[in-house]
Amino acid sequence: MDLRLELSEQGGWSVLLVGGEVDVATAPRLREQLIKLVNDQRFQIVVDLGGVDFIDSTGLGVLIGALKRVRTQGGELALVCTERRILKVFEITGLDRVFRIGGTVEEAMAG
Amino acid sequence: MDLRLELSEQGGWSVLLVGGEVDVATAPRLREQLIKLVNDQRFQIVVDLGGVDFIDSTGLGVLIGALKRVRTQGGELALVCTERRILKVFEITGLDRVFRIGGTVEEAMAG
Amino acid sequence: MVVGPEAEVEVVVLALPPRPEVVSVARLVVGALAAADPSFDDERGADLRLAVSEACTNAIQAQLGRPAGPSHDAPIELRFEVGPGCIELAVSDHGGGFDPDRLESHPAVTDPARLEYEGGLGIPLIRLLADELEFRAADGGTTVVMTFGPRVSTGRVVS
Amino acid sequence: MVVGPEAEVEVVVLALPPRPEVVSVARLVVGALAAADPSFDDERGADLRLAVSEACTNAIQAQLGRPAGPSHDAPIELRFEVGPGCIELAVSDHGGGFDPDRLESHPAVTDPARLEYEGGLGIPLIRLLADELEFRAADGGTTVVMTFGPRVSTGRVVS
Ligand SMILES: Nc1ncnc2c1ncn2[C@@H]1O[C@H](COP(=O)(O)OP(=O)(O)O)[C@@H](O)[C@H]1O
Ligand SMILES: Nc1ncnc2c1ncn2[C@@H]1O[C@H](COP(=O)(O)OP(=O)(O)O)[C@@H](O)[C@H]1O
Repeated sequence: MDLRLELSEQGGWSVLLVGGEVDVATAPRLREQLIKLVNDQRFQIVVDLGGVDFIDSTGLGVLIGALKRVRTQGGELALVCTERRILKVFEITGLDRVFRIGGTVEEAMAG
Repeated sequence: MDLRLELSEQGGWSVLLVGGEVDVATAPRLREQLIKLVNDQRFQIVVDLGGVDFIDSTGLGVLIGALKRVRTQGGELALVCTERRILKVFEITGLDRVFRIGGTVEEAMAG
Repeated sequence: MVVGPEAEVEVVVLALPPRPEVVSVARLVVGALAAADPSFDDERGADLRLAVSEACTNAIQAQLGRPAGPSHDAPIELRFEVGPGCIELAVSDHGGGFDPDRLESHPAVTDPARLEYEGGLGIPLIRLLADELEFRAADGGTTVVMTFGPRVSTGRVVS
Repeated sequence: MVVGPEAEVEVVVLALPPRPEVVSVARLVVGALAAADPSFDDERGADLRLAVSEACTNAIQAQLGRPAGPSHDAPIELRFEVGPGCIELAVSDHGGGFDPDRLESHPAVTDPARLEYEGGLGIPLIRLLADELEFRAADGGTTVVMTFGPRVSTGRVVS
């Protein structure tokens, strides 16, 4: 379905802008992209959820897996999220205490 | 469902701005509003379809009925429509030759 | 959707109560199915939404015109067969049936006398939008079967 | 919708092929049904879309995990009962069933060891979002029945 991924570099971080819906149909593409970054030795990653209209547990699982991979390498995976509906999913699962979540890419990188 | 109606006056014409979807569920509200105008002796009507995302034959039927009513009174009912997808429905039914269709309210009134 | 590597024809079935308010749900579903097949562009998706809207409206109106009872209240059923580059759509009702070859004929739209009739545009629109159209008498009602390829031949108009 | 003057409870049924790509169609339908009932606000509509997404994902994954054959390919069925101020949603699969009381328990999300598990968040989310939840073993599979009122009690979090 509808998932958009846009990769850029900013201050030594890889910034992955995600748009559309992250569910069981689209999460594999997100997972692949994040695994590719780690394989390319990119361990400082911002996932910008700015364009995401919907995320469910399959999408959360992909982010958890990616966090695990970069942390193993001493890196970090931070999120950008401002949309209340998406933030709510992180809050009710408690994952807002696991991921660093900023309102902008700069905030996310600053930690 | 989702139908928005906004009535205003412009140069002696009643301008009805329509938004949302015009189908069997919502057309009755549009019909009522148009009948009310005629009952109020408003025989110069512009129906601005600017906010319409969808219209089907039920919606077209309501417009045909209203055209009939104002013409009977020597009045006119003109349409504003620029959205290609909505125009297409008028074109394939031949109703683009029955209704005066302008790109703006001014064009529709000017005839 | 439904047009993955392993996909042949996928079937989606939707049963709706015979109420005007649910026709928009039928449009949403057919719109999503068309959008998921890259061979259907936005315009063709709009054709499908219009055709399903017309067929459901007729089905619902036929049932609501019947006396209270099962054939008034029974769900109308939509069956979508989605294959690569083709969507077949069947709408079934319990509205008592009709003879599609004996529809009232109306004056041409440009004839002022046509303004007497608010109705009668639904089936002509379906005929125009679908590549194939069949009405099957079935079970105290009608099944309208419409087939859509990616593009309607251009230049057709309702006659 | 469905909450007209004469409306009691309306039933909408949707049968989908067990493919990840159709979960979005299920979300669309439940979103439209919720949006049509004024007692459900946007946020509650989002809850419903999330819950249906989780339930369909589980149903589809259970079936796709089975060997080729009817229980692999059979449609999953969604049944929406929409009444004033209440939506009951049942998702049925042929995925072989499971015991919801014996799910693997994971460390708390804040425990670094939790990062070993990408899964296990779906059912906790459904529990949180639905006002009532029941798993019924049925017919070589599972029917998950979720009931939603207009608002979930606030302040709940997945434990
Ligand atoms: N599914 C149906 N069951 C019974 N009668 C139908 C059905 N579909 C169409 N009809 C009949 O055919 C007529 C023409 O249909 P249509 O062209 O869609 O125009 P309209 O519905 O506006 O009258 C209807 O008025 C109705 O009498
Ligand atoms: N409908 C179902 N049929 C069979 N097993 C199921 C079903 N729903 C859930 N399960 C089982 O319960 C487990 C936990 O489900 P869930 O909390 O949604 O997390 P996840 O699906 O990510 O593992 C699943 O891994 C699966 O083994």
